[in-house]
Amino acid sequence: MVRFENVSKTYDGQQALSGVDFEAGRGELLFITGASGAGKSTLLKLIYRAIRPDEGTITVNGAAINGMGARHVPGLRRSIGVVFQDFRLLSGKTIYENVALAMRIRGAAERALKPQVMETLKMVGLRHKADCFPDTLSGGEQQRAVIARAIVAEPVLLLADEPTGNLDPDTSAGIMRIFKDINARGTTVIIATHNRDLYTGTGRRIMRLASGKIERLDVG
Amino acid sequence: MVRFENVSKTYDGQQALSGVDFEAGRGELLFITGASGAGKSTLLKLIYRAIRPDEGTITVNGAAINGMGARHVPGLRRSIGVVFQDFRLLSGKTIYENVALAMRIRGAAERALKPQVMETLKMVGLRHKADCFPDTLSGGEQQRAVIARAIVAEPVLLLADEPTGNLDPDTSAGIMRIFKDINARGTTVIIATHNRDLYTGTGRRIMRLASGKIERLDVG
Amino acid sequence: MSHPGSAIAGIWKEKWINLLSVFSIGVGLFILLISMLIVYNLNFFASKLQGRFSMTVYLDDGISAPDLARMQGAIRSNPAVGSVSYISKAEALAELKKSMKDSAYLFEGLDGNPLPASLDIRLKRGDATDAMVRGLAAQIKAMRGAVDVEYGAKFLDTIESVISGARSAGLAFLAALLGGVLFVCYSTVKILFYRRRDEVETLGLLGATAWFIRAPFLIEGSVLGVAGGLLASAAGYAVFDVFLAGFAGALPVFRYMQTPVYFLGLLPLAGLFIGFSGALMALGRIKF
Amino acid sequence: MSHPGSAIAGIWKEKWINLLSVFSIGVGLFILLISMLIVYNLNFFASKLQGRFSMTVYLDDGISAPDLARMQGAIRSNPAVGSVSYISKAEALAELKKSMKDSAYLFEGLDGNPLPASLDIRLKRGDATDAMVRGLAAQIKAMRGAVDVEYGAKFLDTIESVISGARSAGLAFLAALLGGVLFVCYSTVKILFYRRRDEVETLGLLGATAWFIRAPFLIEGSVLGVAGGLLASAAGYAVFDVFLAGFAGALPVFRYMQTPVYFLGLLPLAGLFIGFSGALMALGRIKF
Ligand SMILES: Nc1ncnc2c1ncn2[C@@H]1O[C@H](COP(=O)(O)OP(=O)(O)OP(=O)(O)O)[C@@H](O)[C@H]1O
Ligand SMILES: Nc1ncnc2c1ncn2[C@@H]1O[C@H](COP(=O)(O)OP(=O)(O)OP(=O)(O)O)[C@@H](O)[C@H]1O
Ligand SMILES: [Mg+2]
Ligand SMILES: [Mg+2]
Repeated sequence: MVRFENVSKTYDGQQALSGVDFEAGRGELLFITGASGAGKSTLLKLIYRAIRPDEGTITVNGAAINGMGARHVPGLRRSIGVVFQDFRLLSGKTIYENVALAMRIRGAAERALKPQVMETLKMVGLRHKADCFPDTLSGGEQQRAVIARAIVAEPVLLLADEPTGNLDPDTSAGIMRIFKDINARGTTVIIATHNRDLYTGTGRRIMRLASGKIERLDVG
Repeated sequence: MVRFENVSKTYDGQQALSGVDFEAGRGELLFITGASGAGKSTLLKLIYRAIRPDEGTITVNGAAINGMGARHVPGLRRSIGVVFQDFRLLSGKTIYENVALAMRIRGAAERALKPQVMETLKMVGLRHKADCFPDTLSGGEQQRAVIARAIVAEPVLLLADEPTGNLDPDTSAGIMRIFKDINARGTTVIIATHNRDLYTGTGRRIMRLASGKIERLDVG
Repeated sequence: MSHPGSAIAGIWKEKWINLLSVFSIGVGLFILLISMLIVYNLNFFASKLQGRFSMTVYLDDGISAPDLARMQGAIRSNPAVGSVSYISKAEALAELKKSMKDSAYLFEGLDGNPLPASLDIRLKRGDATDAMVRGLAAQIKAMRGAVDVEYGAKFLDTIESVISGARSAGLAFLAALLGGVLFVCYSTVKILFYRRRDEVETLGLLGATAWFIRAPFLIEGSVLGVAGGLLASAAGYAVFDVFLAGFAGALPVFRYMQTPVYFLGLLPLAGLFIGFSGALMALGRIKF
Repeated sequence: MSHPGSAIAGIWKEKWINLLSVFSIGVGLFILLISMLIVYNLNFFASKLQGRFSMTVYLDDGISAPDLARMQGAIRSNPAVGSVSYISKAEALAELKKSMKDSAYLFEGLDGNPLPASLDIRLKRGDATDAMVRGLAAQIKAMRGAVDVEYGAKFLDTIESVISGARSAGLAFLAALLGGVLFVCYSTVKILFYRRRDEVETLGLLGATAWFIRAPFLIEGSVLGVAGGLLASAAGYAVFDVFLAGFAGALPVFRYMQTPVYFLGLLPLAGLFIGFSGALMALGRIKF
């Protein structure tokens, strides 16, 4: 589903990734871990083409996205659901509207959309917050809203960047169960996290980054 | 240092805290934990008077802050260092400037300020990022910048809201060591967190919130 | 397409700052309206003064009919000339007597008619330059039968030139003002949308196409622009109807003032244009 | 106090949007400058016309010296009157002959002097209303020795009233424009600072006092305002120096145009005022 071949990325002078090679197969659930500043977010951003690599080839869902024309980028991104580390909720819209947006962008009809949005909000425990604005939510509630927005449209690829950083252990476990369900239904899932509870005992691959390089591949 | 007597807070219709009574003694290191949306951030915000209680009395450092005039609020806040859950770094200033700001606000002379800011940045491992702007930092780096800003001016009270949500276990442990050092030098520290690693085995008090009430007091 | 209700909700959520930009656009358009009104009236007065300025040719008592006809033909063919009329000696004396009104009896002792016949030339105000008028005067003076040529008092010339200059200056000013107001309105929308570039970026990262991203901003910009235009119209109506009607008696110039009400209808349209294109420009190219 | 360098750094970090607001303020002030220039010149022309409008009293040949003195006294004491001068019969005839220039020989056969002596009254343009002039005329006509009173041709009256009206309208327009430009500039600063209310809130939560929070915004606002003023000055200078000098020959009105250069010096000051007070108002009361 996702393949990196010798990918490097430097932000004006700051090396963030160097010579990264890996592949996440279709339907895989892959964890990425590593110290703060190791390059986890950079790796995920390269996949949804928020940034472009200096070197190397990135293939997503069979398409090389390096040379992809701007015209095709929205389509690529619509096939991916992203839990942003910095949330990126639109402050002018309610939680319902924020989540519905992901479906509107994918062209969902207004009628079809409501039950699916409410169902997803229920899954993350935010049904009662549907009509609230993001700035009236607690940190963990905002994070769950971002998760709802990422999964509502059933993307073929789900990227989650530190999805439980603001969640208590019980809620985190609940979110992890959701991710596993989604994965079981065929979605490839890549989770960048420092939360050991998420991956220990899962039997899934864990890719450990250190200073922009793949240090180790474990199994949780 | 901090005393809550029967404190309640409702955000238009949404009960966030109800009848909270507790005291954190001078020099104590207190943990607050509880599920997402339990009211941890609300409790901390009441202490630095970002919000006001609907009921009850809050005493900080000997002063009742309910009826405190607006004239005295900046002084109260200058005696407190806060690690905000949502960071609140100023995007137009470098990391150095963001941290230095906390000292400038406290009237520190320009000359005295630089060594102390650099020393604090070094403590949190961000010395090399001093001249970067917040939006070029990784999530964990931003979080450490917020921690540096909160501790640089050696406040008498330190409030940390989910300070390790974006940090890997090793870095978290490092930050926790810093908090303990500061606490050992006399600063009262209150940490709201869901990260069990922070408090297990510390022998400190842990206040567990559930739906805006104190559910249990444990010792870690 | 993002549903239009959410654009309205967005406007409402930030109503104060949006209201401020509506007012800003409204003030700009209102200034434009008032300026247009002033220039329009300047033009109106200028056209009223058209042909008021004249040249008089005093004729020799003994001028022959062919000489007179030739002279009249030469004058008529000059492009600066509007019309020519012949004033006989008798008409001139009658005119003088009339202009002295009650004192006309003073002329009763007069032996014969000392006044000459003349040709009264009305000049085309817009086209007649100083040089042309002087050239025409010299040409006529050289013809047989012309005793003297007298043209516009210096004072009238000055007034005329001031009004004509003010008219050009007014039009230039209006053009500059139009540019200025458009720029300020654009800049208001741009600054208003600038703080929402995060939103634009997020929508892009979520897979929205450029037009999906633009749509709510274009709707918002258009709504703000039309609202600004309506505001300016309302203010303009108040000025036209209440102020001008009420004060027309007090200040004589307002009695002559023309108030073309269709200007008011144009303002919301101008607002729509400004809001829509301002929003489009403010967003610029959306990068992926 | 937050150090001023950081305000400058803040301006630089967001240079494009700040440049836009500088331009916006500059355009506003430039429009104001041009309008002031127009109204200033209107006033200048109007004052040049001062006293141009006159009233003539034709006197009886047999008027007695005391009657004449009484009449002159009465006229002088009228507030609408600027000056009065006596024109004798001989002077009147000389004037008439002079106005007929080369045709003066026509009057040679004249037996005696048919023209009356007169009093030439210059009216104070600004103060003389239609009603006052008519009242004065009636009053003089009733006095012994006055044969007739003649005053301003309707046409001149109209021009005069147009200019005087345009002058009042110009001043009113200028006042409205000043208000409008101030509002638009304030609104630009307000919208510019609006997206930084998070910053204001954060500074407050960190324990900054109200003035500590305001300081960098006030500096920033002042810098933007002064920059806008300088921009308007530069544009104004270009218009004064290049445009007016270059085109003065082409359009006659520009020859009479007054260009008070000190206006230019005032613009950066006006910008400073706008930027500083705009920033102060834009921030409003800082809540704790
Ligand atoms: N836009 C940018 N400009 C410059 N440097 C950047 C930028 N984004 C990230 N970096 C740097 O690149 C490195 C890797 O950043 P990245 O965000 O990928 O780390 P991360 O592994 O996600 O860390 P964390 O766990 O703290 O979120 C960091 O040192 C960071 O400072
Ligand atoms: N400004 C607000 N307006 C309305 N409701 C609010 C506001 N802030 C918080 N709340 C609500 O109050 C409750 C408590 O919020 P609080 O931020 O204190 O939770 P928390 O314990 O910090 O949670 P988390 O661990 O997710 O950060 C939540 O249900 C939240 O939605
Ligand atoms: Mg990251
Ligand atoms: Mg919280």
